[in-house]
Amino acid sequence: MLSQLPILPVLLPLLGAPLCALLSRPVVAWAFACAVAVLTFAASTFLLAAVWQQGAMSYALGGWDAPWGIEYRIDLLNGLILVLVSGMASLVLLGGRASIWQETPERKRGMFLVAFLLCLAGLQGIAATGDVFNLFVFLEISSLSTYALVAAGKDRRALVAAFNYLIMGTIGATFILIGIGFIYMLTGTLNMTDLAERLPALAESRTAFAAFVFIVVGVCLKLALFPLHLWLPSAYTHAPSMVTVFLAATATKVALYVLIRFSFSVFRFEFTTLALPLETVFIVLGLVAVFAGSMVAIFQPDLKRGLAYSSVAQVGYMVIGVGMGTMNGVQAALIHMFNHALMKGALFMALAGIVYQLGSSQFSSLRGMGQRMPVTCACMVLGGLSLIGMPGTAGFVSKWYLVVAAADREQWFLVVAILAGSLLTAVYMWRVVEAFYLTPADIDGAAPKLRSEAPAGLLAVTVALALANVYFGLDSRLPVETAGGAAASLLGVPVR
Amino acid sequence: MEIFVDVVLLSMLVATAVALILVRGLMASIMLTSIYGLLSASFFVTMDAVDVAFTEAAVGAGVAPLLLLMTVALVGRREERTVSRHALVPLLLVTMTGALLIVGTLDMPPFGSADAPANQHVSPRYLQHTEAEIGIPNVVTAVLASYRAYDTLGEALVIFTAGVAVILILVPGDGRGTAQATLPDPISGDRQGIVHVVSKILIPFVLLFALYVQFHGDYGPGGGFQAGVIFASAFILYGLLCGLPAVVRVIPPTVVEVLAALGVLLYAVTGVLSLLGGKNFLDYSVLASDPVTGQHIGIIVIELGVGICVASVIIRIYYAFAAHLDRQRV
Amino acid sequence: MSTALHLISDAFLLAGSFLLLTGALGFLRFPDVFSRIHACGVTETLATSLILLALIMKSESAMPQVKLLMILLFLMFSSPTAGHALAKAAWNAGVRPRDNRNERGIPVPPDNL
Amino acid sequence: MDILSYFNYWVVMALMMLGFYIVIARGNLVKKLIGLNIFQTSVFILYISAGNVYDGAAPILAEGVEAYSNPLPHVLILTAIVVGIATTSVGLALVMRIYESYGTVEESEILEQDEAC
Repeated sequence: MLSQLPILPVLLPLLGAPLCALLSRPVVAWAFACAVAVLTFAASTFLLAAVWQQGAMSYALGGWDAPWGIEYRIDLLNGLILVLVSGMASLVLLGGRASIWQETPERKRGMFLVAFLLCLAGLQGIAATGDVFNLFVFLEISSLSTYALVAAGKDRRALVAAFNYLIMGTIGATFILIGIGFIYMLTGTLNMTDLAERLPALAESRTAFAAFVFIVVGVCLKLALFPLHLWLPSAYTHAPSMVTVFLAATATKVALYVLIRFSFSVFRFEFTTLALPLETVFIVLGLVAVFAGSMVAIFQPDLKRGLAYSSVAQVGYMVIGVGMGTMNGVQAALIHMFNHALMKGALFMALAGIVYQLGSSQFSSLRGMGQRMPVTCACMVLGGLSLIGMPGTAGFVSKWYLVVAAADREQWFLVVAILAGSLLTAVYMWRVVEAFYLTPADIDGAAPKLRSEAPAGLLAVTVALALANVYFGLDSRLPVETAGGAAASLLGVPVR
Repeated sequence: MEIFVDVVLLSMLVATAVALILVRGLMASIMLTSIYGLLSASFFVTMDAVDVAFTEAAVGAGVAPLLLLMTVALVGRREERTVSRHALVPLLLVTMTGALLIVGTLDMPPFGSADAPANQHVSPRYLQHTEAEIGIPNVVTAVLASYRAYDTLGEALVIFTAGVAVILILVPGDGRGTAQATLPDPISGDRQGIVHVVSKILIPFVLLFALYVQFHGDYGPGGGFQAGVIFASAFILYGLLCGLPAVVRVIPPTVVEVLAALGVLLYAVTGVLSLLGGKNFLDYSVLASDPVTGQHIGIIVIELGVGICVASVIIRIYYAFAAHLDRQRV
Repeated sequence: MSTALHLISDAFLLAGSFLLLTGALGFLRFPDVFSRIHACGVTETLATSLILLALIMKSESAMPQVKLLMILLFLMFSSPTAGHALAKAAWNAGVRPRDNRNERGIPVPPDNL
Repeated sequence: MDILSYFNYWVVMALMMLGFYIVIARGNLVKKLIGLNIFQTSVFILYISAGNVYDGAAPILAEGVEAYSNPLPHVLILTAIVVGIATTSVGLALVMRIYESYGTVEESEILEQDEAC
């Protein structure tokens, strides 16, 4: 059974989606989707545990050995991603029913859940595969379902956001396809391990260089790295609350994984640094993203859009870590990836509760929410503290590793910049605190209802995510050690 | 001679693409897209990619223009002459990308060379071993349905996702379903017209041809996807002639949705059978005592799954588009 | 293959190509939709039939011949029908034939379609 | 290396860029999708060109044929064509809904309406 484990985290949602489409009653479909997601999470966790014990696992689909067939290759890096994505999917589905039910008309709920499972299958497939073309196929599965999920938002602007995302996303995917075509023409193979063996001999080839640039640009479009982030804020703002939670916590993370996989596993890093000053490009773009994203976030009148811009900024931190190119840097990027999923999960989940009650996420309507929804608001603040990087929260751990990695390379301006970025984050989280607790509730005179918390399921998941931010701030072994092991194997450092 | 045909086709492709940039108005653009699809299909034939040519002809010159036409029937053929504030930005982006592409070609293996790495490393094994391992002459089908069967499962899932997405986007949530049989049919001409009669004669043959393509895919160009598209086109033709309600009476949308899911499941469950048989996912050798027979059975079954899925999804997408069109016109 | 058959098929090919050329020329030069449909539709059906016939004569085994014959049969149905549908669609959309002075040569009948 | 061996590739690059230009320069949403279609189809042509072998036959095994064209790019592009039509249909569905709620499919007019409210 253990030998079949690598396929399960993808196969379960892949089978679950069409089965879910056969269920006519939305409640049944929801229960089924939850079961699928939880099983997927369980399988992913077992898989990660197995990888810890016995090292990277390979699985030949169809029984054909790589490079002739498609291979699944699970190591610590994608094991962690699988756990993260399926875990977030389970939480969103388990807790999000009330929110989904409120925002989608009854006849569409079943299809909404099917699209959600397809998105999960696509993201898991991207993470698990060891074949570059298979990666493209699953990328498209996740993208197409994401477009539909974003378009399910109530506002008509959701449609335009989804359309722009579709155009940008497809350009990105086509760029990746061009890159894959180029490396296939050079090497004759599509298997990542095989490519990694064959590409170093082509370090001087201009075609390989062009291929790498196309793949990086394509992935960065999906990652929403500044200045390719234009689709993200609108898509996150207008998508249904649960879709925003899921996308913010997973989609950009999977894109970051693809970036790391291509830069460090497929194209060895020595080769890529030879080809262009990639470090500088990544670090500069990351810094710009941090500052531009945070500055724009501060001035948004809408909290959801503000948090979306904050995601652009946080992606910047991760890319800075990748750009450092050292073991510490990549480890920091991976830790931040994990922790950011927790932070943004908690923040958007809490916001979903508020939107459920208020129907709006404008700052002007959030006044005095601290009294109305004390638990939700407390979770929001906790998530915000984690985002800033307060000691005792998960955010502190990732900022700490980033600063240490920068200090290791004696790039003191980076240390300063990372700290300054945290200050900006503090500014926009302060606006939230101000609105929640320090402004009198409701100037317009309509009597505020006392104590109207979000529905129990939503609230439970919000609290769980907020507490996870504290837990992983105090006991950070899981992300730190997994990320450390993954970074070590990516950079070929023998330590484990 | 081959080079001559090659150059002529490529020049026509360039001319079509340039015309697409110059032309204003969506109707003309759609016709040019269709021509582009047909030309590229012809180009694929000269490049020996017959399966791809078949698909591109069905999709690029058939389904895509059909969906575009239905959209334009709603939104109108007008195309504004946009005076962009940043007219230079797109030009700059395109120039940069193009320059990078040209740089990329410089170290490429020469065109048509049998020694190019792409034609050396992995693919010769497919050509040499297909006969012994899979036992069918069409190597493209063998790679598609067995060596890289998982990609094709992904492909079926992509088209299924498209169906789900279109339903989620287009079907209204307030109970105005697809099949309102009371709607006046949009293109009702005289029932005895030439188009009507000829099409009614042709539809059975179209269906027959789809079945031929479906089951002959192991030996010649064709397979589940192409067959699915052709099968769906027969229904779409019927719908265009007699109106949406008529075709919905033949096969209601809910049935189509169930069939689409079943098509994907047929494929995936074949893979699960391999798992139950103790082999890896999609290893068809467990399906029969003899591995080669097992492969053959597996390929037939999964091609059928793809065919059912593709046909149903395309019919469902057509329903969604046509129903939306009807609703907006009423 | 006998020389006579060879010659005939070559002649068919040439004639077919010539007709296609005239059809394209007519499509470009004729004044209105209907005459253009006429130019394309008529020549195309005949020209493709000729070319297909020539190819049937040239091919040596039975299977391609049968397939070509079926294509020919299909074209016999589809090509004139397409021309008819196109003309009808144009008429329904309100387009009326013009004469070569670019005036409406045919009086517009009452819309009884 | 003679120019002719790259002619094919360069033309394909030009086609890609023509499609790409339509996507990013045109304001009409339907036209954008048409451009996307052209862009993707041109990438398909690149792949298929890469798999071509001079004097090769279509990769359907037959007696007496020595050289075949490379079947793998054909398989990849079959999948990619399906992905392309899937994207187009989802995009067009979005366009229909956008027209329903905005009354236009011109990007500039949609932006105007959004800014107004």
